[in-house]
Amino acid sequence: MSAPPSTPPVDATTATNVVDPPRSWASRALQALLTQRIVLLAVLIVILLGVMTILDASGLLSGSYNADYLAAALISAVPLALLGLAQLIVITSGRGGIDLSVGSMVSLTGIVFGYLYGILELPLVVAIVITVLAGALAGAVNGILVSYIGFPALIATLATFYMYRSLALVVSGQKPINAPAIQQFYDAARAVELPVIGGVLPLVPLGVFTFLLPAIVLVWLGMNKTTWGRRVYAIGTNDVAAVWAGLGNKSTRASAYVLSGVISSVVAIYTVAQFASARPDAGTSGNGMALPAITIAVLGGVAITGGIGRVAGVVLAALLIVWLNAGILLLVPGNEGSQLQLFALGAVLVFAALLNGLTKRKYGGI
Amino acid sequence: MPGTTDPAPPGAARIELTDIHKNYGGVRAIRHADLIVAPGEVHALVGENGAGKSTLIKILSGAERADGGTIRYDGRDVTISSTSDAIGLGVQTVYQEPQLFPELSVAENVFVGREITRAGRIDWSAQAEQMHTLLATVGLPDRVSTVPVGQLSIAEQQQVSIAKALAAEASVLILDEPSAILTDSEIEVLFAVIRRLTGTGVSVIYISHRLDELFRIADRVTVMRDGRTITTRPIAELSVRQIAELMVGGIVTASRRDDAAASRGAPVLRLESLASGDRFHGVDLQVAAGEIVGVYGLIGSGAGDVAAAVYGMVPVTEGTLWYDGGARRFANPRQAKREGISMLPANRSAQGSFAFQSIAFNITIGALGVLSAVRGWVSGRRETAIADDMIARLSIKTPSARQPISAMSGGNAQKVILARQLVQPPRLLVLAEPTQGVDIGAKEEIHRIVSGLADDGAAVLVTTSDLGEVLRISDRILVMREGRIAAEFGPDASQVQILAAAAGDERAQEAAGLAPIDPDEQEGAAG
Amino acid sequence: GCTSRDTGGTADTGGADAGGDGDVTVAFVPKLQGIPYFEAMNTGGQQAADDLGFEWLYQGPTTADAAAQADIVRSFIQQGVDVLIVAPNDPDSMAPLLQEAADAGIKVATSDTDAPNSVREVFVNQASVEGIGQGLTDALLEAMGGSGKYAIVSCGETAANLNAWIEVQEAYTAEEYPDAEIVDIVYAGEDQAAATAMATDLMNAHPDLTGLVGECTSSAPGVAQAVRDAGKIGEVFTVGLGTPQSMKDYLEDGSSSASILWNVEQLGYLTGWAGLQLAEGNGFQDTNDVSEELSAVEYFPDEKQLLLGPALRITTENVDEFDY
Amino acid sequence: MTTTRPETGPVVQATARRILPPAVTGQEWVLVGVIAVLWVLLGIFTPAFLSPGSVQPLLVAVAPIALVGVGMTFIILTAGIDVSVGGAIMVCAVITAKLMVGADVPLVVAVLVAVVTGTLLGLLNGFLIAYGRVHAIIITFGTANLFQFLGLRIFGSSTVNGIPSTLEAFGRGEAGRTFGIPHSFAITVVVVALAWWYLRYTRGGRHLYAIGGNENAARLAGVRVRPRVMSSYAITGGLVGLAACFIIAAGTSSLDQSVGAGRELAVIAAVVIGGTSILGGRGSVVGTLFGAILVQTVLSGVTQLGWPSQLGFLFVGLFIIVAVGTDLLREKARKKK
Ligand SMILES: Nc1ncnc2c1ncn2[C@@H]1O[C@H](COP(=O)(O)OP(=O)(O)OP(=O)(O)O)[C@@H](O)[C@H]1O
Ligand SMILES: Nc1ncnc2c1ncn2[C@@H]1O[C@H](COP(=O)(O)OP(=O)(O)OP(=O)(O)O)[C@@H](O)[C@H]1O
Ligand SMILES: [Mg+2]
Ligand SMILES: [Mg+2]
Repeated sequence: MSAPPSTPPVDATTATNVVDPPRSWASRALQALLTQRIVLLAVLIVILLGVMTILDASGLLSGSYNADYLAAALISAVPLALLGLAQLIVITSGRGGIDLSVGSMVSLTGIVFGYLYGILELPLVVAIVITVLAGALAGAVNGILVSYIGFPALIATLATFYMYRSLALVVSGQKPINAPAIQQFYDAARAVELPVIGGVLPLVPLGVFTFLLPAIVLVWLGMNKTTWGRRVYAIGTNDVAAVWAGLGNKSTRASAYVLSGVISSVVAIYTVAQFASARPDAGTSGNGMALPAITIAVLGGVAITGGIGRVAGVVLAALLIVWLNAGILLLVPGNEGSQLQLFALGAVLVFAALLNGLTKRKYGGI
Repeated sequence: MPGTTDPAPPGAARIELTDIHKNYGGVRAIRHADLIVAPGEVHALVGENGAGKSTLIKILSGAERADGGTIRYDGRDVTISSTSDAIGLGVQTVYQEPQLFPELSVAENVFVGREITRAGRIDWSAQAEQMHTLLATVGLPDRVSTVPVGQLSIAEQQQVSIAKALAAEASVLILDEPSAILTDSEIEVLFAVIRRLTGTGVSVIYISHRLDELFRIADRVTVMRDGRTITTRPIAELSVRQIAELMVGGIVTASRRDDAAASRGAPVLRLESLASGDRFHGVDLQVAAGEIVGVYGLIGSGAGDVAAAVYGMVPVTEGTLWYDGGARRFANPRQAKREGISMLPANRSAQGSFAFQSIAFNITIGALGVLSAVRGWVSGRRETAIADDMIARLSIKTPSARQPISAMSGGNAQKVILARQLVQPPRLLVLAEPTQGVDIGAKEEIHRIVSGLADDGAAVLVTTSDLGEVLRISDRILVMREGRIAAEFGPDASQVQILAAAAGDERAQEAAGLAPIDPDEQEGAAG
Repeated sequence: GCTSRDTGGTADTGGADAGGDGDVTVAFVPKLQGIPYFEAMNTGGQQAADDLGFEWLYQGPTTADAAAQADIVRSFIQQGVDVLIVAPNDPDSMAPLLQEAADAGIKVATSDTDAPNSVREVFVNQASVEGIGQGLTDALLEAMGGSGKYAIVSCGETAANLNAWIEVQEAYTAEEYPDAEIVDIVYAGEDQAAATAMATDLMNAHPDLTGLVGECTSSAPGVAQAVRDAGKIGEVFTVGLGTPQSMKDYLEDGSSSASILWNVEQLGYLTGWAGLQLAEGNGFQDTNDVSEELSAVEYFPDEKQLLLGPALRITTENVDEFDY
Repeated sequence: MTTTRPETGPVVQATARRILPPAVTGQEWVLVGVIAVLWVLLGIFTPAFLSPGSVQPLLVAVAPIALVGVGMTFIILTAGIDVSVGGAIMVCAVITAKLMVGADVPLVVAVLVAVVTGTLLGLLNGFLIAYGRVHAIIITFGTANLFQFLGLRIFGSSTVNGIPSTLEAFGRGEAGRTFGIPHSFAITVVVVALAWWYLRYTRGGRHLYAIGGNENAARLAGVRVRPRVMSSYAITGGLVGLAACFIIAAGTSSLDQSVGAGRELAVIAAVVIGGTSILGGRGSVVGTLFGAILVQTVLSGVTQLGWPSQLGFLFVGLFIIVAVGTDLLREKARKKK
């Protein structure tokens, strides 16, 4: 292993061992690209957009890869990014943090919402509040199991994944709830034209403004600007040291799972709006929502060992995957198109992880 | 194994490191190091915290790869690119941080990587037999061999690490600060082992900050400073003071705690027949505002547990803890902190540092209230101000408060964690082994800081297994043995008295006899 | 501006060349790709495209998942196809997307599974709900001798069409076969192994059970396999909605008495044909002459439904007529 | 211990015995107890739970999960995880099934092809994890998608129909049993026994525990960490191949692309219920076998009791919490002591 070639020899008489050699802009940019996931993801998104635009211009796509399409595709980025943020919080809280139950919580709280709003016809705000409380409760079960009783998170949330999924089907009598109120609720997710500047911008799904952006801002503030966020990073980095520092590990860790439940219930409400029905398998059909959310989180640079993770990384990862998937559908017709999406996700994940993993050592990262 | 069976010709070097250098990213851990170790010698390696000692021996043991330089073994050029290479050459290492497997038994730990097998199957009885002798050698009782290592104290773990290194036939044995967490009698056991090994031609590289002990064990000493080897000299040519001056590249001054400042205030902490399970019992002690009380005890004496109990980390089962005039029982550190108690934990890496977070994060995490201008919100401005202030006050060596703590040397990391306890000036400061593995200069600074706090009116309780330290900073000294307070002394107690109380009478005579510590030399080292 | 909403008109913004030289493009989105049922529909649709001269596009998700299906529908909207036909995994969730497509000037329709609350212009129905439910019940009870206990192994708990058929089976059994009884309905997902295991459990739970229904293409062979493994061929009879080639073995050894289905390739052909009619603005007649095999396809203007015909009973006699 | 040396004294003998954890862990006893209680209750409250016609299919269903669980236990012992086994099962199964339909291959060849395929996929995982310096869960999330893609491509948008009965020796039918014991389950028990012995009495086995306990320490002690880690994924891959054969044999004569879907969670559930610590360094393969039996018992029991099948997984979740919870409580009690 050799030193980075750009490091010039430094005067040997400096008082401290630590040197911060002046280096060219290009070599610093390269280092950032190779070691920082957020930079890598941003560059990948730019490359994706560039390549697809060129393919589009040369007529190789079956539809135009334009701003309108990208905006429309954001509708699938909303649940993905939101649940990715939920995973960010629980994974960062450490001690093997992970939440496999988010998809089941989406299903279960979606049914709760459907029942309250569609069947009982409660006012929207009341229905939302109770649904979010239900999500918090579902998350609190995970939080108590993990934080106060000491279950490994993977095990506790695997158990509640099974249980909530089952409960959602049982309480709904395995039928979607699609009362008229629910069907009209689609307006909460449909694409909108922004006032004033809207005419020149693509139609962005309303959910991006009503659900995703507020959630991004809140989670970012919480993780970076509050003492609670400090505690989350601290217990995730070193649980024992956090106890010695008097940080109240148990309540903080439990709160991470509660928040994950809350975010799941928000996704549930969004999903009800997007699909105009409350489905008992909304978060669990197909591969479910949990595994893609975890994938997005780790692609976004969240360290599975805890203590490291940034909101921007998760959001960029969700954008990259959603736009990549949308592009593939235009590029490759037929069944191969949706199959190739699997390949692309796997390849991007392995590539990004390997690249950063291997280069960190060269650049002396942690 | 090479080396032991085929000793090198007299005068030839067993190990010869030439022009080694090593960078960690932008950190130049080693700029230029030469080291020549002869067969059968005990070669001491000294230097301030962060001088590069651990890095140098990691290169020799294959745990890290050098960026440049050559390694010769018995006159041959060798490449050591993995720990297996080093082990193959007969280089055995006891690392600064014990490298063990918490879930596995002591016996398994000792034999991992060198299991004795018969017909593909591990020969457990053969290993058990060897364990018997190995444990005796390092002074651990036979029964621990079946105990999972995770359940042992950190000192016992260090002893297991040594046993592990001894289990293989070594030609070079590297000990990185083995004595930092050992008590004096355990050090004697270790020295006996070292003498026996060097007698058979094994070379020992010995790193320590306890300069005085080097004179009893080392043949030659190499001094490192700022990533360079400065000089190698026979130890007989040097005094503790001279070594210290070579290390820091200047004059060392230090003073004993100033007694004039000992204008005591009201008692802040009072323990009345405090007990915790079978850890300790019947402990009475009292700390007043402005007073530093030192508790000295060998490993297993319960001194550390008393400190942890005051901080709510160890449950109190009997007795009363009076704090601030009221009877309290803290269920966890959070409650203790609320009342103005801070504690520096004994195990820096496991209990203290948030490894990949910044220095600023590490300093401020214990006082989120101070960090917030608006309750619950982090103020970046305050964070920077607090961190920069602490970096200046404690002379922490770092280019910026944004560096991760994982990139710091042990001593500097220790200062960062001490700084955490001082952000909100505590009414009672509890320090467990505050200068373990800290170099002589930093140690002096830490002592000065602690004295200053006491002068400002804080009550300070220090538990330590460093005899020099307890003598130097305490206003009053308590000695613990077998979970009880065995004796109490004023600041003028002699080392022999304290050792006698700590070890019990007959062991004390032995220890005192075997350890002719020259108080003047000791004082000289400190200034 | 960043949008081409105002500049490019409606349907064929950017995607104008999707249809080739002025060809009509008909896109079909199945619930799930890779299963014989929908792949056979694809074959039929492609056949219609070749015969009638339009372009047939087919793309399905890799899991039977409403969200994944929605992505594909969105991509077809972006491609500006002329006609979009969907077999929705979740009818309600498809309705808003079909509205979006219609807003973009695309003709929309459903096939195989309806989205009744949507703006779809026609539903291509394979057989009436009654036809399938009664066909299954009749076929099974014929084998069971008109009486006895039977159980149903269904698939996705929320699949709308399966649940509708089950309702018919329940009502029809109670009405027509008073001596027969449905003892349990279980859900195995799209998982053959789970269907087999559950069928086995049902036989153990009800030792007097003499009939099993496999409600979808994965559980139909599953229940037959369970009977075969238990050595109860001739004691326990099974029917199901299985594709012919996957049922062939079981029909031959008697572990399955019959498979109720329809000609899936013809359903695909009809779907393609209906798409073309929509694109060209031709209305549907009460009976339509689609092709040689489909000479009198009924259209129900009230429900806006094309009906392929009565359900088909597949047995050893006719199984080899189908190559899927 | 049976082979103590003649010259060793009683003290050393006793020590040698206690250096290792007990041969059967507390968690295994708990599971045996819970399973026994369940079986007795189900035997009483259902008409035929304890009949061969019920127990045999149950054991056949347990076999592939427990078999892959053995490999997964190795992996989790090293503090790794493999969430790609579902995708790997799909690839192995479709390759083997297509091979059998196309050519009249003997049993041995089919098994060999499946095992080799699985081993290759496992080697890929192992290589990327051991040499790529990336956490196992990230790599295997990635390869899970890649394997699924590969499997779907090989399926080529259709099912594999008319699979011959080459593998029926592993099947659910009469040909799959000897003395009433399903072959696939018997093979699984043998594999579990071998793995138990390997983990307990060989260097390689103990090294897995060491790596999971403290990877860096293992490296410093001269354990060849990377090859060992890589081999644990390769072994899992091989077992996935064999399990794919069991799955084909126990399935119908056609194979569709849902094969293997969601199996990774079932396998991980079996391993963690069996008492293997997800953090590595502690665990046993025997527990994994019991964990798989427990899950299948619950699922089968719910259907046989005539309860709604949707409730099955509610109880699976509850039993995970009960089983792992007792383990936690015993651990806490031991620490207090
Ligand atoms: N893994 C690492 N990454 C970055 N920098 C490192 C790393 N390890 C050591 N360093 C830096 O290298 C220098 C030498 O550290 P080293 O641990 O060798 O010091 P030391 O002499 O052993 O100190 P101490 O007496 O405190 O143990 C220090 O500046 C330290 O911060
Ligand atoms: N478990 C928790 N979950 C969410 N928010 C919390 C939690 N604990 C505390 N907070 C928030 O953090 C803020 C600060 O809390 P707290 O009083 O516990 O810490 P502090 O005052 O900063 O530190 P100290 O423990 O030193 O007093 C509170 O306003 C509260 O809203
Ligand atoms: Mg060091
Ligand atoms: Mg507070």
